[in-house]
Amino acid sequence: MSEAIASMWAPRSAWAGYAKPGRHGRTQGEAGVRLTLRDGIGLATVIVADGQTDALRALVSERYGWTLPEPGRAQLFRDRGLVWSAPGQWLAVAETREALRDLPQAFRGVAAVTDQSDGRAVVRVSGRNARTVLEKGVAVDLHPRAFQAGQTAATSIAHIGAQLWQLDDVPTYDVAVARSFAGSFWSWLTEAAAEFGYEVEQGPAH
Amino acid sequence: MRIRCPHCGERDNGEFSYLGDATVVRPDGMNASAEAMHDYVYLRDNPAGLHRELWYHGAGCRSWLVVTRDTRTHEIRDVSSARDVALARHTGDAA
Amino acid sequence: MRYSLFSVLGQALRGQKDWKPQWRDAVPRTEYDVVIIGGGGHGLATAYYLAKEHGITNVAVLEKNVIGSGNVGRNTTIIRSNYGLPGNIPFYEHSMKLWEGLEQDINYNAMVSQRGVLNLFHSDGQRDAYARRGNAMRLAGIDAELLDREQVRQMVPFIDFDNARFPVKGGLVQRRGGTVRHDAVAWGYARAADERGVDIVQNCAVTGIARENGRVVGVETSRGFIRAKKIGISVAGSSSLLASMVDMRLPIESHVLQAFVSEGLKPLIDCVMTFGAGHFYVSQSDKGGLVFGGDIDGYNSYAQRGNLATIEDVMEGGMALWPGLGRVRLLRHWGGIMDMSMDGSPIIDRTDIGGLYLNAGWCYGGFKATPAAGFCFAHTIARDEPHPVSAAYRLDRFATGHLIDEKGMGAQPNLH
Amino acid sequence: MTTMTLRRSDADIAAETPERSQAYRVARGGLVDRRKLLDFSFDGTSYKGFQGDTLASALLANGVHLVGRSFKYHRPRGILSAGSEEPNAIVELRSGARREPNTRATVAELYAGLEANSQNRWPSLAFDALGINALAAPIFAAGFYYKTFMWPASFWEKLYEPMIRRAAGLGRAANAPDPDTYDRMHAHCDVLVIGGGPAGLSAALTAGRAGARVILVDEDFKLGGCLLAENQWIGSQAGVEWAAAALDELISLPEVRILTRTTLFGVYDHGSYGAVERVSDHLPVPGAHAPRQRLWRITAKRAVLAAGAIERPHVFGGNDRPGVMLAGAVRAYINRYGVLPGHKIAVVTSSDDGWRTVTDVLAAGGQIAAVIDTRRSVPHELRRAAESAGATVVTDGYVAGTRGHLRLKAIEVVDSYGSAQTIACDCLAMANGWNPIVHLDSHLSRKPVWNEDIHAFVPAAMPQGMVAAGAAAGRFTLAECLATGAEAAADAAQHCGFERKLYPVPGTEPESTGYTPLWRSPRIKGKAFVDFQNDVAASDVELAHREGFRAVEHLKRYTTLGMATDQGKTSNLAGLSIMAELTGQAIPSVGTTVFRPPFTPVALGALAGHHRGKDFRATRHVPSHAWCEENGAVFVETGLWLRPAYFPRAGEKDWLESVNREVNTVRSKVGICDVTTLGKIDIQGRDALAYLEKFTANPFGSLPVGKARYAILLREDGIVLDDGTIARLGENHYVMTASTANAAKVMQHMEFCRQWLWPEFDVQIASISEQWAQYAVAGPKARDTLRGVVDPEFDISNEAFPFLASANITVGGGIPARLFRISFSGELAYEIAVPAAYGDALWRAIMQSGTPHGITPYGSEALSVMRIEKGHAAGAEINGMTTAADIGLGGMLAKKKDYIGRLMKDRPGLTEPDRPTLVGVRPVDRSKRLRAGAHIIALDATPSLEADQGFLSSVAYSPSNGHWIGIGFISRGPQRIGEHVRAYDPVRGEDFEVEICSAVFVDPEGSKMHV
Repeated sequence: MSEAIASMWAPRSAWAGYAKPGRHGRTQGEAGVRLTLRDGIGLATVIVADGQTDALRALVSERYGWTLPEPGRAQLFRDRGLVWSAPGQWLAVAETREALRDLPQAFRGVAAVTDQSDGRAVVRVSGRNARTVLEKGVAVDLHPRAFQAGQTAATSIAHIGAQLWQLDDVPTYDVAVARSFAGSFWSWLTEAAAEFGYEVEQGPAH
Repeated sequence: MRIRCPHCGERDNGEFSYLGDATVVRPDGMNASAEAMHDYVYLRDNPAGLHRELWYHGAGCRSWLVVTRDTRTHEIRDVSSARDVALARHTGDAA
Repeated sequence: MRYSLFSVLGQALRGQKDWKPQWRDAVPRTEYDVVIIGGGGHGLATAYYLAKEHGITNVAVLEKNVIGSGNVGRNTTIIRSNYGLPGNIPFYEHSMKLWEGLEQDINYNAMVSQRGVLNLFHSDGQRDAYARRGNAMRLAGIDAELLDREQVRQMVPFIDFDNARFPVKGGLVQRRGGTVRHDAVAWGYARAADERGVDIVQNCAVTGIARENGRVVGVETSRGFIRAKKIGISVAGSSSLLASMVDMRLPIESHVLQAFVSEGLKPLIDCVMTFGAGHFYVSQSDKGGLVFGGDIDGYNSYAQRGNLATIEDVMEGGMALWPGLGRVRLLRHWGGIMDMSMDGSPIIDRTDIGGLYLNAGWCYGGFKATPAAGFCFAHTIARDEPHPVSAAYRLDRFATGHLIDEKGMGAQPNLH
Repeated sequence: MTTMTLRRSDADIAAETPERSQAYRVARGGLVDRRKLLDFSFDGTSYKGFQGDTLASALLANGVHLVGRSFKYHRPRGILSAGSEEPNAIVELRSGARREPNTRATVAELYAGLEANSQNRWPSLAFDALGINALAAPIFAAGFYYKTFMWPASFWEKLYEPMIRRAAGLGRAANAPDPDTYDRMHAHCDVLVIGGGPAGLSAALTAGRAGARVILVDEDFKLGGCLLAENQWIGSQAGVEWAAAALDELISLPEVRILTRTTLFGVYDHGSYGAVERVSDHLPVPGAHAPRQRLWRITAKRAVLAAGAIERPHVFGGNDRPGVMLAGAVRAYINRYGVLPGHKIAVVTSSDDGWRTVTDVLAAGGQIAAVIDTRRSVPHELRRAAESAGATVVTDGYVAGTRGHLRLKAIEVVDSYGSAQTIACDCLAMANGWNPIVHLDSHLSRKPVWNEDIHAFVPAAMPQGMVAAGAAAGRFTLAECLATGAEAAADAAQHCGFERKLYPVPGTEPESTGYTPLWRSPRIKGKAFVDFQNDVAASDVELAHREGFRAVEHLKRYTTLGMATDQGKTSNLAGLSIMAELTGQAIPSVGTTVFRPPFTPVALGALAGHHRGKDFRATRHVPSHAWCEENGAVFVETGLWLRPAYFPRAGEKDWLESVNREVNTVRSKVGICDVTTLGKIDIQGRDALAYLEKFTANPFGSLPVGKARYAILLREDGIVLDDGTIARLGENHYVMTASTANAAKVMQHMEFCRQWLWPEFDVQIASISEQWAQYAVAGPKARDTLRGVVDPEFDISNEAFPFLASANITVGGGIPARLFRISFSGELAYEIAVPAAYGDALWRAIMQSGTPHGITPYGSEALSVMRIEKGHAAGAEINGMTTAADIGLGGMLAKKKDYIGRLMKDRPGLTEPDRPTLVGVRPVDRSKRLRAGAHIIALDATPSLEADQGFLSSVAYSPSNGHWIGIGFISRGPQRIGEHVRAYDPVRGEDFEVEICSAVFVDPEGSKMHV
């Protein structure tokens, strides 16, 4: 391989071409919403084989120190862990894709693992109006009496399949959508956030 | 309409897609007859009243569900995981 | 009294005092040659053509509510014969021809308005499919024109040509298609059938169908037992319920389809237009309301009402196609119950039970079929054999594989 | 007591002199903000009003009663009500792209610069040429059009209908795209309170204090409901003050959300509600980033319906004359807006509360001309008060007719002895009792029930957690409103798990709500309207009765009663009552109208929200999108995807030239095409193979690891569902592709089979469509090109990596990739996949690596040309109507396994030898252009349905052949190779001779793929 080619192999952000860092929407006052682009994080679908749930639970605990979340729950510590996504299925999350590289091998015979690090565009939504903005698109009740930190929902937002999980009580959410939909999702998100003013920032690079 | 997915909780019906009657059972295997297959594929009770039916939570957990719903009022009596229902059915066959 | 400009003017001078009921509210007799179950458009038309074409006048139409209270009064009034498959084409064209002479035939102005039906397409693939359909229509002698984008723009300049998610590339138009004042079809057929001696019995619910030796002999009703030599079921939306009275299961599910009307507006659109990239079709009534609809809600229902997800879907289609509609207001929406069949096409046939005939499975296309469905069902009942133009609408076609699946969706009724 | 600022003569009123600003505004009182003077215009004339006015109250303040023309007869119409039930005062608001036809002046909030115009009149409101219709009213009776306009038949479309359409309709819609945006919001609560009057406020306070999550919705811009319109006391506070205090407390409760300017328009299943908030309609234009309106989708565990009641008009001759109003509206204009709707006001009442009008008019300094009570006995003190103010009081009488043209001048009153008198007045207030608002509870198909005590329909057993309170439940006194609202909310809160606690209800003044409605005046002079907006008169109901349209649905449809934009809020019961009288039945026996959503009309834009224009549906971009855009690709919509269609180069004169160049380059050198749009599904598990064997129609048992195979999927009815490839990556690991169009459908079907049909299989299925960017690299130089990007340790020579091989590899120095040697074009070809983030890099790397080999990017057009040249079936052939045999793949189907579609595909109708089957077609005159959709008929056939032998499904200009080619379905096609037939395409004016040929136009031996 020539050197010229080698220099080209840089990943492209799922949000590239759509999201522009900086302040947008309403200009007065502090921005009500902060949108942090989360590129380069590791994601993988983990689907347990029939009858292997206990084995998987043990394995994730021993090997990674994670808890296998119950339906509707996300068990994350410092942006690492598992998010429930379907019966017998979880989304493994880590701050880098490399952190999940050994998952298929580790879970062999217990769970099928497929890398999704590139399959999703993930944005962190925080700020004073974070919940209100999401409520414009999410039909799930996000009120603190119904939905708290550590909970997740697979749902649709503006006709786009999305999985969101709440990280803290501020509240802060991560929202993941299929990569090819990133532009349209961004169009919805920014229209919804415009009335509050929003700040776009690149997440930490890994 | 709101459907209480046993895995995800109550969701708007826009998240689900509908297939139809859950009481018909596919005649499986090489011994199935064309006539039985015809009935399975085409004939429906279509009751005005309680109806067991298959829904797919496509925008959520991608689970197939068996919903028992009154077709006159849309009242939902029960929602179960289709796989659980199917496994119970298979166990029943074996017993 | 015959209806005409002169009778109307005459009555204007006499304070409209001499008009008589448009049909008798008949008390059921004990026996009829033919009993038609269902006083909708199809049932009333069947009775009319039994009398007119076959001289069979000892006929009762039994309606559980009042006539015209089902789908004939809940649809979006569109007529067309722009089908693509040989099983459908001659039938719907026969219907169109009957529409064209209907008002003079039954002396009732149903406002048959051949203002054109325009189906838009948004891709080369859709264009080709419409061309195939248009050519099939032309083969059958039916008018069809394939329009390019500029020709579409001339017809409907107000739709989104500049910023559309799915740009309009052209359309297939059938200029003989259009709309009809739906209620008037039921009333007009009722009046014309009544004039020929048919008994129209309202508030008479059929609760059972009596058989002897494999043949029907009569119906149990809320107004007593009525003997009948032949019985025709024409109860779209409830066909399975009637069939269950004789232990038949049909290749049909009942689904709800919503329809919508806007507030009255000065003339905006002069044709029927369908969006090819979303669920939306629209026309404007003579009173000025935009009459529109979209997809069925998609689940079995007998409830005659739908839900918000579908309503939003329809409005999104409307706004995408016609962004000037944003400030037009939705006045009313309602639901009707469709017989959604397994291949999207209807059934006009005998059954395995002697003397029992079935007219069902119209999906959301029953209104435009009203005259021909009545005509062919009457033929089937009177002659015990299908009329040539409805010969494909057999009940056993699902077993034989002679499906008539215009959309290619297969045995899933909510996709047709 | 206040006095009017100006006294005016009738002549002045008729002249409507605009410069005398707000002549009917009472000096003090009302809830308008008199410090905020607003300019507005109606029909081009400028007026002034106050903040807090509606357009109607501001017009009345300026003495303007004439605001519209009726639908059919074009009769002059005024302002009937002070709320959303208004049938008459509908106007065009704003102009240009923001023009809003049919806007009710009674709910349109006044703002600075408001511009309104009357509608349905020409040339002017005062002189409307179609007013002549009124003269022809004897002809234009209900349903007259069903009886005429039939001869000659062709005149309907040409003459009659255009005439009718121009005359009909109401306002004019904007003729430009709506410039405003619409927002959507999802909200959830324990207790939804619909209506912010005394019952609703009481309910919201009770539920809110209990700690429940409460949403209070009111269509008005000010909470209080009837408290704003009536002079009533609650405890020691004026009703208005009590409402303000309640609002303050509600605001202080953290879980109470208050939505004013919000109409709850529809009730749907399982506690779903639709409401629309008019965020910016009270402003000249929406603020920056603010929507015009917001759709609220509310999910509530319980709902308290406290929507109030609507007053009923009387039916008498000329009851539509401008100046004839509902009594409650007259009080609302006085008490809330500080406007006296007339100089000399008469009252016709069938109820005690009508007499409140007398008190309020006098208190505002107005004059009472007369009070006509249709009942025999009237409380003495009421009568005395009116008489002492100089009013004529008639009991057991009625109004028979009215005088005036554009404005009421006098009423004709008949007393209990039957003698008539004319009483001059410029405003008549009608009080005929109240109808609870039963609309919302009937949205779920519940029919209301008749309550004889209040002569009105009330909600029946309420659906799904709804309960009515206050006037909406037929409990009309203020005390009942407060009590029932609180009780309903306490119950609702308790249901939601909160403590049921009732607070003491403050005292109210005693009220008498007794009434005996007069359904229509015994003698009628002139047209007596039942439905004002649709011009349905009592005589039309009689005609409907005469012609047999006696059931409520028939009555409604034949006369159009209740079908106008107000949905008959003020007319339905009057129509029913007249029909009941004519048929000798009780009112409920005639029937009840089922009210349909929405409660009041809703802008379509609000229901569509964000999803219009380019955002109608999501747009999916392929990983190479950025490069394609940079390099001038022309894109095409393919489902939700936007795919590059072709890549024009400078100097190319049309798309065909570009596509030809792309095809030629692929066939002679190498090309790259983004095929990421294919569905990609990962299948793992112990039973993966067993599962696939049942799922696919062709056999897979023998597929070794490291190989791929074409896969064919049937539906259970035996028709082809889709096709794709399945590659075996490991012992229990497969990856399958599905077509772009069917990707989601196939995934759903796979889950259906796994979860429902064969739950015993241990198989794990995951969509990886989005994870992998996938490119086809095709052409004789494909391998050479790939060699430049595949890491050197991987041998991709023909020997090591032959046709249909598959492997996990790496590219770019360790980036994981998948390589499949499969070919859609018929050339030496690969599909190479990398994680999508590297898709852009891989594309650029391949372009660079391929440059020495002459690489071209190619789009979906060239892709399609090459697959047609190879006779591969795609979407136009796998169209949901064709069997595997129809598309020439019948021989591939497995014989020895059970699979989806196995039995049904063999039905006689699907196996008839005459079925149209896939073949190729080429024009005999090679210069002719084939078109897909053309039908096939015999050379000598007369075009007819019987002559139809098939059709062309896909065509392309084949640069490899130098002419147009096509594939399609022709009856017995494969047996007719070489036969000449016609491609019959009348919709495009073509009809020429073609030859049936093999569907494979290029490299029929398939040798090029294997090199």
